[in-house]
Amino acid sequence: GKRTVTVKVLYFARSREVSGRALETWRLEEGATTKDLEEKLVHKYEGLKELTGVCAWAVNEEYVDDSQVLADGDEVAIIPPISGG
Amino acid sequence: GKRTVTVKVLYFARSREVSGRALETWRLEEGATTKDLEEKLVHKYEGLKELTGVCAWAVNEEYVDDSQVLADGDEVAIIPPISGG
Amino acid sequence: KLYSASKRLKAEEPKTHCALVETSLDVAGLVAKVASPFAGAIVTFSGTTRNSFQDKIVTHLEYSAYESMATKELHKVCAQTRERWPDVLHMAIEHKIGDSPVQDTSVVIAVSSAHRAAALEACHFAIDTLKARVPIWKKEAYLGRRNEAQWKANSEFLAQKPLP
Amino acid sequence: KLYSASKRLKAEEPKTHCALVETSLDVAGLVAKVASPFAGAIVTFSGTTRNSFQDKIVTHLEYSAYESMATKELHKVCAQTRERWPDVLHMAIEHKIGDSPVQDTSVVIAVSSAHRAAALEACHFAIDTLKARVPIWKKEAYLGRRNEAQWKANSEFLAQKPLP
Repeated sequence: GKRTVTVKVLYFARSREVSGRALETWRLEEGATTKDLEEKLVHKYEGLKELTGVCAWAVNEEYVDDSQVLADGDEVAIIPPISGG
Repeated sequence: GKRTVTVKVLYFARSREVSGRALETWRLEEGATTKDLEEKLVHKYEGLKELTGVCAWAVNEEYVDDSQVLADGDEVAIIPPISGG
Repeated sequence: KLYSASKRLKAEEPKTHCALVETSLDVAGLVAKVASPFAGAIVTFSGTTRNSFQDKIVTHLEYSAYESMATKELHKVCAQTRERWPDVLHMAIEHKIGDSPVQDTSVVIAVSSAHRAAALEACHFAIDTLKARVPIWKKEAYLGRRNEAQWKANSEFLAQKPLP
Repeated sequence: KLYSASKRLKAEEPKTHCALVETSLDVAGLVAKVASPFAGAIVTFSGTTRNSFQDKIVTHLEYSAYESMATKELHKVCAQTRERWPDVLHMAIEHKIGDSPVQDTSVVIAVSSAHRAAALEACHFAIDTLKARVPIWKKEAYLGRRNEAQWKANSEFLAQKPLP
């Protein structure tokens, strides 16, 4: 079978409300990007659709763009529009 | 004789050090300007020469230019370069 | 006997303090953190909770954060600021997490420098940059409209996604 | 039951506080004076005494003023600032008179506004304008050079004499 990677996905603010959880483990095909993960998330949590295109992504506490390839053990966070300050 | 006006002259900072006083009454010819007063002051207190051209003038607590005609009872202040803040 | 400053006064190491806190923020405390005998200017920015948004009466804000990353990003804000204003001496930023009622302070930035231009400009840049990239969220709650509480979004973030 | 902000929240009258004081300045006190449920931003500028000038070690500054005029001019600084930034809500300025040792605060300006740009820019303008026109003087005293104490001069004043 295809190789897989396991990542920890963190939900905050609006994405936490929609998903109903703070944290979830996802198994993805090797080579999967944040973009691929987003598709899966939206499929599972339809409400996340509203964040498509407006949210940012962080991997291991650093911003990445949505073509970032995810590695086994990564901590991936969906970052809805921020509003600190 | 010519008419005169009497003004109160205030000295601050460097001009107070040079004149050795905070306050002085001067009698001037009617029509005298701050420029005319400056000439008299420099004549009396030679050390004030260093402030010529760099000081400003205030009459009754408002900045004026040096062609301001002084009126009887005016409070005139020589304002050496300021350094607040 | 004369005293030469260049021989006797060693420059201070720049200090940076960044924290997320659940208690009330203290402007004077942050000013104290950036004060220095080498500083001629200290500038602070405080963000405070306003009582209204458009036609609604605000009761409070609820702040939450991706805490570990937000703390790192606050340090990046300071690093980016220092890159542009090398004359900045000390910097301190604290952001509140949790509830912030009207008139409460949700963020304080304090910056010191020898001469004032650096501290003034750096403080302005720091709050703009914080708003663009530090992963903190606020939900605004309105009087009599409990179900309409709203996630806010900073225009600085929407205008350009943060870079690594 | 809905609550409409436009009906229930009366805007506050802008407040201006200006004073010369002989005691220590208190940033937190000035922040409190400009705080408001209508404000989203409070910016402060503090001028503090540096420990050196060129190659000399500074022990303290001695501030004096044309007090009655200086107080009026502080109010003019606020009026000019408000003219350029009508969105400024409250303003407070205090300047110390007397001795100011190293690291002491000689001036504090605090400005509040609904949105941050006005307070940030207004605070910057206010200190620049204060330095250009408020009749306050400082004499700088140096360690081991008692006879060399020096009257300072703000470049903002020298560049252009104040207008009425």
